[in-house]
Amino acid sequence: MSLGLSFDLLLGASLLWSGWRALSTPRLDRALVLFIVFGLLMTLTWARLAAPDIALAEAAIGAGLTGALLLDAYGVLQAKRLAAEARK
Amino acid sequence: MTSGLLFACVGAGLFVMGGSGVLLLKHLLRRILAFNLMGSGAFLVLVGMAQRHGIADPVTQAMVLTGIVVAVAATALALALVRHLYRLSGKLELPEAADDD
Amino acid sequence: MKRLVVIPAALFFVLVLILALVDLAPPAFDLRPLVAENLASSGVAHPVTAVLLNYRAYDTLLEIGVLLLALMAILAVSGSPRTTSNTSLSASDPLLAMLGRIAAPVMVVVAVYLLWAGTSRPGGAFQAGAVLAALAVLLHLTGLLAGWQQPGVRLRWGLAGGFLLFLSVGALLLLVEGELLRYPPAHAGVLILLIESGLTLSLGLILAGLFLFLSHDQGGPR
Amino acid sequence: MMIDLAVWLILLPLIWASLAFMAGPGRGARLAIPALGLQLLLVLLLAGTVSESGAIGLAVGGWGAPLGIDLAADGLSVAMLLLTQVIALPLAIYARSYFQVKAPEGRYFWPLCGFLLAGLNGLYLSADLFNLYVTLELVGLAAVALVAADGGSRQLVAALRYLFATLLGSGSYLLAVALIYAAYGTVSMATLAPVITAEAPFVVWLAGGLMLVGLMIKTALFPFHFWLPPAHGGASAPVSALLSALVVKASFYLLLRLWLGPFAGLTASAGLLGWLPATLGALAIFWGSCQAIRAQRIKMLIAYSTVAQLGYLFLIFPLLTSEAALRAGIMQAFAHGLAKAAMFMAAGVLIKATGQDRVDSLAGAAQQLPLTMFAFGLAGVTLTGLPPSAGFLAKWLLIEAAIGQGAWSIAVVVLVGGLLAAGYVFRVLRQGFLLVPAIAADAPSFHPVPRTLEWMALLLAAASALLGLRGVELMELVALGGAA
Amino acid sequence: MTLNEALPLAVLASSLLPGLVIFLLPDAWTGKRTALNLLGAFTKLVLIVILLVGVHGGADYDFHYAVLPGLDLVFKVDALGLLFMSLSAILWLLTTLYAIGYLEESPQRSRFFGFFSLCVTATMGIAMAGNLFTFFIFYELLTLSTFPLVVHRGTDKAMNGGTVYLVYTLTGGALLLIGIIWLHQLLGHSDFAHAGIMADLEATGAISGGQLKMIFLLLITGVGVKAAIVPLHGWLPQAMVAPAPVSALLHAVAVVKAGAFGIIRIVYEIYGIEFAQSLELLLPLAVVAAVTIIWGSLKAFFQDDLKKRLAFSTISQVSYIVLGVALFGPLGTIGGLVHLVHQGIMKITLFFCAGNYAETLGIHKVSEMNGVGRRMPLTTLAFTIAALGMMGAPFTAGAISKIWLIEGARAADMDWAIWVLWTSSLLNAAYFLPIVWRSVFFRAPLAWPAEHLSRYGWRETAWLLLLPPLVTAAATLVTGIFVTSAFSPLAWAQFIAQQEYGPLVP
Repeated sequence: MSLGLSFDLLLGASLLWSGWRALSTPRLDRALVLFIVFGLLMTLTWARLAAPDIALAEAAIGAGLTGALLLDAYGVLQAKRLAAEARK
Repeated sequence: MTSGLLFACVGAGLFVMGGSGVLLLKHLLRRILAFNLMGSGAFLVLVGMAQRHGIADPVTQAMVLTGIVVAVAATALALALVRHLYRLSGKLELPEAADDD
Repeated sequence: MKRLVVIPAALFFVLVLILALVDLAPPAFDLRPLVAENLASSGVAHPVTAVLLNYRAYDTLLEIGVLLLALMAILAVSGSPRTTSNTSLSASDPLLAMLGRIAAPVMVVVAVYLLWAGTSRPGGAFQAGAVLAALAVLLHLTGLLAGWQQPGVRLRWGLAGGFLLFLSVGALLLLVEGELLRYPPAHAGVLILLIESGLTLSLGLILAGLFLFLSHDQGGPR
Repeated sequence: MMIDLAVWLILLPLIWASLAFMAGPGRGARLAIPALGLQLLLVLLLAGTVSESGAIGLAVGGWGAPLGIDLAADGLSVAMLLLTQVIALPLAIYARSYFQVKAPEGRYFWPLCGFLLAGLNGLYLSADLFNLYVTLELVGLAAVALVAADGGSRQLVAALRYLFATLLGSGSYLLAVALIYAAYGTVSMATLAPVITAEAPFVVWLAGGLMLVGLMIKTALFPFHFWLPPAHGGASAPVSALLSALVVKASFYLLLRLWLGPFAGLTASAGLLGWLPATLGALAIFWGSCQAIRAQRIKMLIAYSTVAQLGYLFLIFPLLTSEAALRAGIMQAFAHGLAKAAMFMAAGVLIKATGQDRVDSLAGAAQQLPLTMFAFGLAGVTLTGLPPSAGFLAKWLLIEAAIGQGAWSIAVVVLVGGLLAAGYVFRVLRQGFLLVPAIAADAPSFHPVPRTLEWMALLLAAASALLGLRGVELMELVALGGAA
Repeated sequence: MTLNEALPLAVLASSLLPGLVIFLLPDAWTGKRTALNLLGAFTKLVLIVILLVGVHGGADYDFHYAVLPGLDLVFKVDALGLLFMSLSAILWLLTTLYAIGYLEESPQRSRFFGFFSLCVTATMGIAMAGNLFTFFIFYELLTLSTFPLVVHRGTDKAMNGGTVYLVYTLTGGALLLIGIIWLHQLLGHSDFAHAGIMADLEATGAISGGQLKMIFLLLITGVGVKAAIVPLHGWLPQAMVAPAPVSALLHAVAVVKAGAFGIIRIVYEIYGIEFAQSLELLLPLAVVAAVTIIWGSLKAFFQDDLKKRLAFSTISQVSYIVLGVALFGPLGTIGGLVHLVHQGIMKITLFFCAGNYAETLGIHKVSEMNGVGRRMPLTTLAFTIAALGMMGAPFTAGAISKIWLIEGARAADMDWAIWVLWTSSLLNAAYFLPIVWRSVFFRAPLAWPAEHLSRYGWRETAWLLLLPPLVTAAATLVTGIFVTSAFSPLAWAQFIAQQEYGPLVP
C-alpha cells in the first residue's frame, strides 16, 4: 500500500468519524467545532483529489462561512437561553 | 483502489449518514449540520467517481463549486428560519406531528 | 420507531451503493478532451473557470440567483424592521481591533489577486468574494462593523448588481450572438473578467450579508 | 429570432425580480404585472412555433451537449410553461391587491415570486440533469421563503419542515446525478437517452430510484406528503395558490420527463415499476380526501385536497405505454393548477372578509360574497371532475386509458376519488349556502374586500371550467413531444 | 356554420344567456329580470316550433364540435328529443310565471332564477345530445344547477336534503360515466343512432355479450338514479324541502324526466330495441319498473305530508315510462313516450296546487286540507283534474297513456304488466280521492294554519300562482280529449315509434 493511499484512508476515516461525531456528540458546541474540523478535512480531501478550486471554496465557504454562521447562531441561542434562565 | 474511488465511497457513507440525520435528528441546528454532511457526501461521489482513474475532471469540479454555493445558501436560509423560530417560540425542535386543527 | 426503519435502510443502501460504485465500468463519454480542445476559444486558461463561466455559465448564473434569493429570503423571514435590537458595537479588545485594521487591506489585496488568478489557475470570483465576505465577518467580530439591518438603496444595488450585470451580458449576447451567454471568442476573456469583477463584489456583499443580516438579531425570545 | 422566446421566459422574471429587489421592500408589482403579460404573450408565441415546426432545441453558450447545457422546448414543456404563465398573471394581479401597501408579509413577495417563476420556467426548459438540480433548488428555496415570509411560529415550523423535505429531495436527486455522471460521463438528457438501456449498470438503477424518491418527496406524494398541508395551508393566500398550483407540478413534470426520456430504457423493461407511484397515488387520493373532509380550517382543507389531487397525477405511470395516459396527466395538471389557484384565491377572499379561517364560519358567504362562492364552487366542480371542466376531461382520459389497458383498479380509484372530492367541496358550499339571520348574535360580519380579488379568483375558476369545452389544442400540443 | 347547425345552439343560448345575465342583476330589479326570463322562454318556444316543423318535414339539425381529439360534443334535434324539449319549454314558461309569483319579496331571487335558467339549459342539452358524452355533460350539469335550487331556502333541513340528493346523483353519475367510457373505449364513439350502435359490435364477436350486459347495467343504474327507480329513489322524497316551483321542475320537467329520457335513449338508440331484446335485457327492466310502480304507489298511500305523497306518486308514475320502453313492441313504446309528456303536465299541476295551498294558507299536510275546496275552489278543481288524470280516468291525458301501455303489454305477451297497471290505478285512486273528498266535503277549520294571502274577488290567491295550474289542468283535459289532432303528444309519439320500428305501427 502506497503512502498516498494510506493517507487517503486515514483522511476518509477521519471524515466519517468527524461527521458522525458532529451529529452524535451530546454537546452542541462540540458538535459545531467538529463540523468545522470536518470542513477543514474536506478541504484537505479536495486538495488530495487535485481540486484546488474546490479546496479554496470549501475552506472559505464550507468551513469558514458556514461555520461562522452556525457558531454565531449558537452564540445567540446560548445568550438568549442564559438571559432567559437569569430572568427566572 | 484509487483515491477517487475511495473518497467516492466515503462520500456515499457521508451522504447516507447526513440523510439519516436529516430524518432522525430533532435539534434543528444538528439537522442543518446533517444536511451539510449529506451535500458534502454527494459532492465527493461526484468528483471522486469522475476521477476514479486518477485524472482531474474540471466539469465535476465546477459543478461542485456551484453545489457548495447552493448548499451555503440553503444553510443560511435554514438558519434564518431557525433563529426566527427561536425568537418567536423559544423552541429549537419541530413539534412531533403536524398540527391540524 | 422511525430509527428502526431508517438506520437499517441506510446501512443497506450504503452497502449496495458502495458495491455498485466499486465495480462500475469506465464511462462512455469523456468531457475532458472537449474541455481542453475548446479552452483556447473560451477566453480563460484555467479549465475549471472555463466550465464555470463559459461552457456551463448558465448554471453559474442560476446559482448566483439562488444565492441572491437566499439573501432575500433571510430578509423576508427576519420580519419587519425593528427599532429595538440596534446592534451595539461591542467594545472589543483593542488588540483584536488592530488586527482587523491590519488584516483588512491585506485581504482586499488577496481577493483581487484571486479574482485575477482565476483566469489561469485556481481561484476566481467565488473564492475572491468569499475572502471579501470573510473580511466583513472578521471586521464584525472585531467590533469594527455593525450587523446589518434592512438594506438601503446602495446596498441593494450592490447585492443584486453583480447578478444583474451577469444577466445583462447574457441577454445582450443573446441579442447579438443569437444564443444566451455565447461569447465571441475574441472578447470572451474581457467579458468573463467583467462578469467576474461584478460577481466578486456582489458575492462578497451577499455572503457577508448572509452573516451580517442574521447576526444583527441579538434580542432574547419575545 | 423565434428561438429566443424560450430563453426570455427565463431571463425576464430574473430581470424583473432583481429590479424589484433593488426598488425596495413591497415594490415591484408595477414592473411584474406587465412583464408577466409579456411572458404570457411569449409563451403563446412559443406554443404556436412549437406546434408548427416541432420541438426546439437550444445550446446555451453555443457549445451544445455534452460540453455545454442544452435547453429544449417540446410539447410537454411548452404545455407546462403555458400553465405557469396563465396562472401567474392573474395571481400577480390578485397579489397586488392582496398585499396592501407595506403589508409586512408582502415586502419581498415580488422578487421571491420572480425567482420562483424563473426557476419553474428554467426547469421546464432544461435538458441537462445538473442544470435541473440548480433550477430545483431555485424553486424549492424560493417556495420555502415565500411560506415563511414574516410568518408566525406556525408558518416557520411549516417552512422548516418544507425546507428539510425539499432539501432531502434535491439531495437525493444530486446524488443520482453524480451516479449518472459516474456511469456515463455526461448529464445531457439527449445524450443519455439512447445509451441507458435495460442492461445498464446497477448504479444507474440506484440513480433512477434516488431520483424517483427525491422527486416524490418534492411532489408530496403519499407518504411523503407530511410537509405539504402545513406549508400550503399556512402561507398567505397568493403564496398558497402559487405553491399548490405550480410548484408541486414542477417536480412531477421532472419525474415524468425522466421517466419518458433518459430512463425510458429502464422503465420500459420493468413494467411493474409504474405501479409503485400509482399505488402511492391511490393512497394519496384516499388519505388526502379523508383529511380534507375532516379538516376544520378552510385552507387546510384545500391543502389536503392538493395532496389528494396530486395522487391522480401518479396514477398515469403504469399506463404510460399509451399516449392517452400522458394526455390525461397534463390535463389533470392543468385542471388542478387552475382550479386550485382559484380555490386558494377564493379562500383568501373569504378569510380577508370574515377574518377567520374556519369552515364553520362561512355561513352566509353565498349571500355576502356570491362571486367568490361561485368561483369556489366552479373550482370545486373541476376538482370533483364534473363536467364541463378540465377536471372532467382529465378523468375521462384517465379512465379511458385505464379501461383500454384493463387497469380497472385505476378507473375505480378515479371514480371513488371524485366522489370523495365532492364530499369536501360540497362541505364548504353547503356551509356557504346556509342562511344566517342578519340579526343573530353570532352572525359573522363581512368586511369589504377589493373586487379585483374576487374577479381574479373567478377568472381562473372559469378558465378551469372552460378548458373542459376545448382541450383539442392543448392535447395536440402535448402529443407533439411526449416521449423524448 | 349553417342555420341548421346554429339552431340547436340558439335553443341552448335562449336560456343560458338570460340565466348568466340574471346572475349579475341586483335582487331588486324584478321587472328587468322578469322581462329577461319571459323573453328567453318565448324565444325558446318559437325556436322549438321552428324545429318541430322542420323535423316533421325531415330536416336534419346537427352540430359537431371537438372537445378533445376524437371526442365530440354533438347536438342533434330529432323527434324524440323534440318531444322532451317541447314539454320542457312549455312547462318552463309556466313554472317561471309561477316562480315569479311564488318568490315575491324573498331573498336571493337573482340566484334562484339564474340557476333555474341553467337548469332548463341543461335539460335542453340532454334532449339534444347526439351522443352519450354530450348527454353526460348536461346530465351532470343538471345535477349541479339543481343543487342550489334544492338548498335555496338555506336551512339545515334544506342542506340535508340537498346533501342526500347529491350523494345519490353523483354516485349515479359516476356509474354512468364508467359505463359511457367503457362503451366509448370499445366503439371509439358513443353516438345515438336509430336501431342502436351495438348490434354490429357483437356480430364481429370481438366483445362478449356479458360485457355488453355489464355496460347496460352501469348505464341504466346511472340514469336510473335520476329516474328514481326503486331502490335508487331515496333522494326524491328528501328533495321535497325545495321551494314548490323547484319541486314542480324536478318532478315534471327536469330531473326525473332526464333520467327516464336517458333510459329511452340508451335502450333505443345505443342498444337498439331488437338487440336489447336479444340480450334479454328488457324483461329485467320491465320487472324493475313494475316493482317501482307498485312500491311507489304503496308508499304514497301512507304519507300525510302532501308533497311527500306527490313525490312517491312521481316515483311510481315515472316508471310507467320505463315500463313502456321495456315492453318490446311499438304500442308499449308509444305508451311510454306519450306518458313522458302526460305525466309532466299532470304532475306539475299537482305541485303547483300543493304550492298554492302552502303559500296561501300554510297547508302542508293532507290532514290539514279539510274544506280547502271552498276557500280555494279553482286550485282544488285543477288538483282534482290532475289527480283524476293520474288515476287514468277517461277524458284525461292519463287515460291515453294507460290505454296504450295496456295494449303494449298485451302485444308483448306480458299480461302480468296489465295487472301491475290496474293495481297502480287502484292505489292511485286510494291516495288521491280521499284528498279530493276531504277538501270538498269536509268542514273547514276556523283558521288556516298560516294564511298569507287573502282573497281578491274571484281570485283565491295571487294570480301568478293561480294561472299556471289552471292552464296545465286544462292541458290535461285537452290532450286527453283531442288525441287525434296532428300535433297532439300521441301523434308525435306515433311519429317517433314509426321511425324506430318502421311501418309496423297501426
